[in-house]
Formats: sequence, C-alpha cells, structure tokens
Amino acid sequence: MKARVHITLKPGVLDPEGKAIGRGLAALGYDGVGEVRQGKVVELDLADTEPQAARDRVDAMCRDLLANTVIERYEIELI
Amino acid sequence: MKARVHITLKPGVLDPEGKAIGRGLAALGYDGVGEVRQGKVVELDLADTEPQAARDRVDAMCRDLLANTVIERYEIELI
Amino acid sequence: MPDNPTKTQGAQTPVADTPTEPAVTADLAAEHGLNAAEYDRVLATLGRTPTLTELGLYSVMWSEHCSYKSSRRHLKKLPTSGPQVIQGPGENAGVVDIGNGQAAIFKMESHNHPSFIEPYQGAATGVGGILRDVFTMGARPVALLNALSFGAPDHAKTQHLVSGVVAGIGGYGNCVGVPTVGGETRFHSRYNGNILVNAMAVGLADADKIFYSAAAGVGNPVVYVGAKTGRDGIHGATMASAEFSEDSAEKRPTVQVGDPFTEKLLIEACLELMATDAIVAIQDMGAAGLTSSSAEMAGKGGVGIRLDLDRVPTREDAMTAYEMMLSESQERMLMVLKPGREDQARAIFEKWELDFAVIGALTDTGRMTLVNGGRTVADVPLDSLTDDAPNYDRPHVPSEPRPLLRPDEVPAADDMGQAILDMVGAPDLASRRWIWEQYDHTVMGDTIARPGGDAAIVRVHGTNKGLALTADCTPRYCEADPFEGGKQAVAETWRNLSAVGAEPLAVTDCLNFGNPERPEIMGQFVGCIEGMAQACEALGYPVVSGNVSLYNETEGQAILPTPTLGGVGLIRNLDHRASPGIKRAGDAVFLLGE
Amino acid sequence: MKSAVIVFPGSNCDRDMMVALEAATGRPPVAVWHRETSLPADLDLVALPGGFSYGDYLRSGAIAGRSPVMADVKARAERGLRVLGVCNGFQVLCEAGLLPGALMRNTGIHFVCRDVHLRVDNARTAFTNAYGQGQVIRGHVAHHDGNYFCDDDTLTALEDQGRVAFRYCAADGAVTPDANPNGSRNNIAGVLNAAGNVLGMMPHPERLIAPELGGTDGRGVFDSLVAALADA
Ligand SMILES: Nc1ncnc2c1ncn2[C@@H]1O[C@H](COP(=O)(O)OP(=O)(O)O)[C@@H](O)[C@H]1O
Repeated sequence: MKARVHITLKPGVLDPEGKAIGRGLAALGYDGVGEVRQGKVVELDLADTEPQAARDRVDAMCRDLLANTVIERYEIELI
Repeated sequence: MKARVHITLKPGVLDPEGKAIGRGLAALGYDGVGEVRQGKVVELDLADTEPQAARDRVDAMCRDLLANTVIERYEIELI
Repeated sequence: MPDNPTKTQGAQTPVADTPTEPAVTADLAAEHGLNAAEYDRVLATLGRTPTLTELGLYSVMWSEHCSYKSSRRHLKKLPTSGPQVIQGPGENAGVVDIGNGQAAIFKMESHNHPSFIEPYQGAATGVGGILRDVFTMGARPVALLNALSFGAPDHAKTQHLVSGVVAGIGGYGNCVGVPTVGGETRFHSRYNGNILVNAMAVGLADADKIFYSAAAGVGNPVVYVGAKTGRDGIHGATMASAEFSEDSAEKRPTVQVGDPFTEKLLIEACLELMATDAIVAIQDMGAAGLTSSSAEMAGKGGVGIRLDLDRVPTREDAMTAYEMMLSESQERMLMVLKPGREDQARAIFEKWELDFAVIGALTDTGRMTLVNGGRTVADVPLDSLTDDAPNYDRPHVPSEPRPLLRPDEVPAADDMGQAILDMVGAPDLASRRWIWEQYDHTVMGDTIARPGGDAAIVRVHGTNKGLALTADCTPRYCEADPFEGGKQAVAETWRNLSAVGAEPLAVTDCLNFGNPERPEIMGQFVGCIEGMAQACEALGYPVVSGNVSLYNETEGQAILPTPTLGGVGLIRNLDHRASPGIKRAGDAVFLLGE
Repeated sequence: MKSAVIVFPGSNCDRDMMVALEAATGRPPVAVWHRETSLPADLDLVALPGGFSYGDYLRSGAIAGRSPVMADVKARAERGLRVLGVCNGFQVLCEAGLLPGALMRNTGIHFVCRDVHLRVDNARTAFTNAYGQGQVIRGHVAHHDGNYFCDDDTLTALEDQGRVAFRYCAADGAVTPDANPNGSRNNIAGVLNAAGNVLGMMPHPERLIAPELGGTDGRGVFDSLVAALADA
C-alpha cells in the first residue's frame, strides 16, 4: 500500500516561496495568477494491508515527524 | 479556478530528502516503511474559467518555471 | 570472491552482460563519441569486437574530459615544480608546503554543461566533486571559491541561471560547512548559450599525511564507500566533451542530484579512517565514476584490477555492468585497503551511515577485469584506457592580432561623476555582495578576510598563519591576445594575493575554451597556456593542479577563452596582513607600478 | 564549568562552538554523538551547534530534534540544565519542543550570511548578563531558515515574560523591518523558555569571539554563562 501525505502551510502563515514563484510567473508574463502556495508531498511505501490501520499509522508519523503542526497542516491519501 | 501541480523527481533520480525522511521514520520505530519519496505541490489561483485553457497555461508554466523536466515530472490537477 | 581473483587467469573472452545488449558497431561507437580511427584502435587493442561494457569504458576514458587528448601535450608546457611543491598535477589535487609540517591542497574544476541544463544541481554537484578531490588526499576542506561566467544580463535565460547556480553553490557548500570565501562573476553575451561554473576547493593536511591514488599490493581489497550507485548522469563525461546543440537537454536528460549531507558524512568518515593507517590508495569517483577511479588507480600503480559488480551497492534494481561503470552518482569513493583492515574501515563507515562494500581486488594482470552475474563482461589492458589513450596534436592557428586601443581613441566622459556611477552600476563591476551573502563565508571560524577584497584570507586553524585565496581571469584580454591574456590572468592572481600581504605559492587552473577541433580555438588555447607558462615561470609560481573544459560552444558560437586561475598564497604572520579599506583621513595615497 | 556539545550528522559548527566554549571556560567541552541516550553527568551546559543536521531535509532540525540524545536533553533541561541552541541548534530545540514556535524559510527566500545588529532585550538571564539591558551589539547570521514564527498568544507570552533575549535592530537600536534579515515576528533573534534555562538564537555568537574574525561581541553569551554558573 502507498500513502501520499500533503503538507501545506496553515492558512495565515506567510509563504515566501509561494510568493517568489508568483513573482517569477508574473515576470515571465503569466498574468491572472492570484495567490501561489507551495507545499510538500511525501510518498511512502507501506507494508500495511489494512487501510484504516495504515491511515492511523501515517497519521502518527505526521504528528511525530512529517509535519510541524505549529505551522503546517497535513492531509493523508492512500493509494 | 485553482490548479494544484504535483512535482516529483523522476523515477531513478536520487532523492536524498526522501531517503533522510525514511531513516528518520525508522529511527522513531516505524517499521515496514519502504521507499520514501518527497515532492512539491504548488497551488495556484487562476483567473481562467475554461478548464482546457487553464490546464494548457499551467502546463506552460510548469515547463517554463515550476518544474525542471530534466530531473522532475509534474502532474496538474484542476480543483 | 569465490575463486582466487588475484592470479593471472587464462585470457577470457568477455561476454555480453545481458541477452538484450546491443551488438557493438562503428555506429554505436560513434554515438559514444569515438570516431572511426579511435574505434579501429579499440579493435586493434583488443583483437576483437568489444562488449558494450568495454565500449563504455573506452568511450569514457578516451573522452576529452578524462583523456585530455587535445590538451595533454600543451599542458606539459606549464611549470609544475618548485621547492614548495609537494605534489604537482596528476593527482586528485595539488599539494604545497606551507611550513610547520603543514600542507595546502587545492584544485579547481568546471561543471559548465550540467549547470546550464540544471543550474542548481549542476553547480551543487560541481562543488561536491571538487571537495572530494581535496579530501580524498587527506585534507580537511577549509575554503571554497567559484568563478562564474554568465550570458548578458538581459538574455532570457540569464536570470534563471544565475539564481540557480548561486543557490546551488550555496546549497552545497553551506550544508557541508565549508566557507565559500571568494570568486568572480562576469556577464557577457558570448556565454549566453554556455555558462561557466568553475569551483575551487582548498584543504589543509599534515604534510606527512597525504593520501595518493596509485594502487599497490596484489591481492589488496578494493573498497567502495559512500552513496549507492544509481542511473545518474550516465554519459556525463562524454557530455562534458561534446558541443551543445538545441536538443541536448532532451537527448541527455541525466543530470546528477547532489546530496551535501552525505558528502559531509563522507568527509568525516574518510578523515576518521585516514587517521589510521588502513588506506593504501584512495580516489573519488568523479565524472565517469567507477570506470575512471578504478582504471586510474590501477593504472598509476601498474597493477591489474578485478571488480565483482554484483557487490556494488546500487540504488535501483537490475543495473547492468555498463550502467554501473558509467554512472556518475555523487558522493562515492574507491579505496584500496591494507589486507585485513576491512572490518575496521567498515565500522567507521557504518557509524556514519554510509555504504561500504569490498567490490574487488588488485591483480597482477595489468588488466581491468569486470565480472557481473558470474560472467566476465569486460577484460581490457589498463594501459589502453590510461597512458595509451589517444593524444592529439590538433592544428592551431594564432589569433589575429587586434589593433591596440589608444587612450585618445576612447571618448572622454562629459561628466566624471556620472561615469563613475555608470561604472559601479555596470553588471561586471557592481558589488557582488548579493552573491556572497548567499554563501556561508564564516563557518569554521577561521575566515579572516571575508569576500569583497582582493583575496580572501582563511586562517590555518590553531595557528597565526593564513592562506590567501583568489580566482581571476579577464577573458576579453585572452580573446584579444591569448598569450598576453594568459600572462595577465596569472599576474592578476599574484597581485591579488600580494595585495593582502601574502607570499604567492602556487596556482590551480580551469581552462575553459571552445571546440579544439577548430584551429582558431586551439590557437587560443595554446596561446593562453604559453602565456600562463611564461608568467608562472617568471614568478616562480607553479601550476599544481587544474582542469580543462573544451567544447564550450553552442551552435558554433564559442565562449570567450576563459582560463580561470586560482591562486593560493601564504601569510606567515596574520598580524602582517593588509586590507583595501582606507584607514584614516589624511593618510597618503601611493600609486605603485607603471 | 563543564559543557558538552552535541554532534548530529550534518552539524558543522560543532568545532566552532567548542573553540568558543573552551576559550570562555578554560575547559574543552565534551562532544556527544546524537545517538547517545544520556548526557554526561554533572554538566553545567549543553550546546546544540549550527549546521545542517540531516541536511535540513524535511524541515531544519526536524529529524535531529527526534534523535535519541534529545530525550535526555529534555529531561535534564526540565531539571534546570542550561541549554544553548545556535542556528540549527535553535531549530532543533523548537522541533524538539524545548522552545515554542518554528523557524521558517527566510522571507527573502535566500540563504543570508552577514553581520547584523542585535539589541539585548533581556540582560538578566544566564546567557546575557554580560551585556547591558538594551545594549546594541554586533551579531552574525548565516542561515536559510531563520524566520521565527509563533502564534499570537505565544508571541504575547514571550513578550510579556521577557523571553525575547535578542532582537534584530538598526545600528541605533531601532527595531525596524529593514533590520530584520529573515522576516522573524517582532524581529526576534533569540528566545528563552519559560524557566529561562534554555536559549535558542539564530545569530552565531561563536563566530564573533576575536577581533580578527570581525568582532568580539559574541563572547558575552559565553562569558554570561561562566558568570551565572560561578554565582550558582
Ligand atoms: N561568485 C562569487 N563567489 C564569491 N565571491 C565572489 C564571487 N564573485 C565575486 N566575488 C567576490 O567579490 C569581490 C569582487 O570580485 P571581482 O570584481 O572579481 O574582484 P577583482 O576584480 O577585484 O579581483 C572579490 O572579493 C570576490 O572574491
């Protein structure tokens, strides 16, 4: 089983890298691009076979390491 | 309209970050985690209203700036 | 290894590594960068058609990048010796004596083509490679410099390349924790399609604890350490030796990704092992990875080498012998250990969480023998890969002399104030603070003169001595008159070192030119070398290491001839150093020289 | 004063920190490998040096913050051991939960290595007593992720409790956006835990301990610790 974790900055937390990308796009002439936010995806190969157990374990990994909940939030997708 | 671009390293390209995360998880006692790969997500607010045109434009942005297709591949999702 | 690997075995005809391996033909050889005459030479050497793996070995070892086939005979003109020289060109880096039993070890190298394709990773791996050249010799790296040539500031690609390259150099150097203390940066339209990224590393070691690459001791284990081998950068060495065309990026998509974190661990692990006496010889796997490191180590030692490729740590499944031998995966080293020292070495590398594998042994055959899956997939005479590689005397014509520019031909500025503003605002003269502030130039706590002056100064840790470091070249001079330009570049480094109070010791170089098969480019190359040689000779300032990067052309347009020089000087007492700032109002100002 | 410096894989200011500690205390600190499960006994100070532990992969300090030795650092800190984290060490302390908040990518998105001015906002701590309250000193930053962030409640608590040790400022001490090299909230350069025995700071005091290195203003941090421990 595979899990994909999307980690993004919490709303309200300034995202300088997203802003820089937005400026870069504008400089290249792409207009009409509003806010740009950048985040991370972590893809994990899991030995688990049971979806709920897998999700719980990945959730624990997120709280333990993958995300810093002071600034980030995360979303887990099983694939 | 919003677009979400997933940018990941092409298969076979070294992903030191993914490797380090994998080791970090193992050190915390999470076993049965196989390969870990890390990628980026870029979320864009777009003025476009027509999906195909939006997708084409984001595709152009990916090739121009967001991804380096020498080592990365990307996937566009409209939301 | 199961059988006795060290004894001469009956000549075995190597077989294909995989059932699907393509048959080797002159066309396939041409795709590997070997021309018809070179391929004939391979056939004559082996007396048979090479296997694909063998073709890969020749293509890499006979590439311009590894064989120096266009430049070798001219490089011999450079003076390389002097009382201060402990090791001149020919090793991973040059070594000079700095007194008190200590030595400075340094080299400069190009990473031009990869940086154009993937500026961040290309520049980053350039830094990684040059650092390995230095710590391979037993030195702790203490400083980095970089010489960058970009296209015109308003060219569509320039901004992207500048930000990627600077971020990549910083990203790697900052992470390994070696200060980046100097360099140079220029902009010119002749680099629009072919930027130059030259990186220099400087290290320190005890003069009696230098490590060399010549393998010795038949039967001694050959050990692989560092990161795993993946399918990265296969053909990088041949890419560095070919002209660019519009579709290069598509055709050769393999650029390596650097992992400075692993490099940092590799530095610590190697230095820890070097503190013991377990190592016989060591070399990093640079461009052409396992091929060049094993061939050069065994070739220099006059022994043979047998590698069992099944033991190579790989990152991906089902890698072929060809792929393993040509991979340019970063952060790897090859060593020959004293017999019985494997466990001691393994413990150190495992502590640093690095791969460690005994992958072969030295033999008495004078051949490189590669075994994969129990089959012999390559068996070639080592000399044919190294000393007997092609060596060309390419035709060269001197550059047309340019008319001298006389001061009265240059219109005087109407407004001196404005002229000064224009000059300090010009891309080539403006402050480079925005670059060096992205580089950690103070880590290690010994940076005495930070970037921004004539030469940087790094203290020799724990002493009151310092090394002065600079990188310079003025390509437009080299184009106008290669001989004078070569001289000038040497002299500029000398002046920059002298200006901070250092006694210049020696230089390294990175010679960036266009296509050597064009006589006018070859003429620039020869002219610059002869000029450099004369200046170095006159100054008693030998060249102890260097690198040549040819084929810096896009669509037939060559770069400006750019022989970058990296100078190293010694300040015996740091209390006697100089800096450019004017110290006090009322001080007298002198103009020295002609 | 007995001190220890923790070495993580990828630490690169460990030697610099040891040099500075030895100069101030007259005793070479002990190096402690991150995989140790306990710190040496009778320590007076543990320092977490700068660098790129685990390559700064995932987030700066994230993986190191969970390494085996950190459990004992936490336990001993709760019993009052002084803990100093500089740069990557500060990031590790935040990730390990010894200090509040997080260090994010600099707002300028680039790595920044330069001298800055710092205002000593609390000179009554074990780490700052050698400075004057409100004194402006020279600092030196070298980081990519030094943008201090915390939520509003935490920020109020830090400010109200005098837990901001250093702030980026202009030469005259004014706290201005221009003087902020990384976008930190309230120009925060260094914060203390509630008990005042743990300090994390982005600027590198160990890089400014001699005139030939560009200044001596960093010494105060080490001299303060020596003084505080002599009094204790
Ligand atoms: N790419 C770079 N990396 C680090 N330092 C640089 C770089 N480019 C220029 N510098 C520094 O900027 C200063 C000015 O550079 P330059 O104009 O080439 O000097 P000069 O012509 O006086 O030798 C020098 O101190 C040099 O080391």
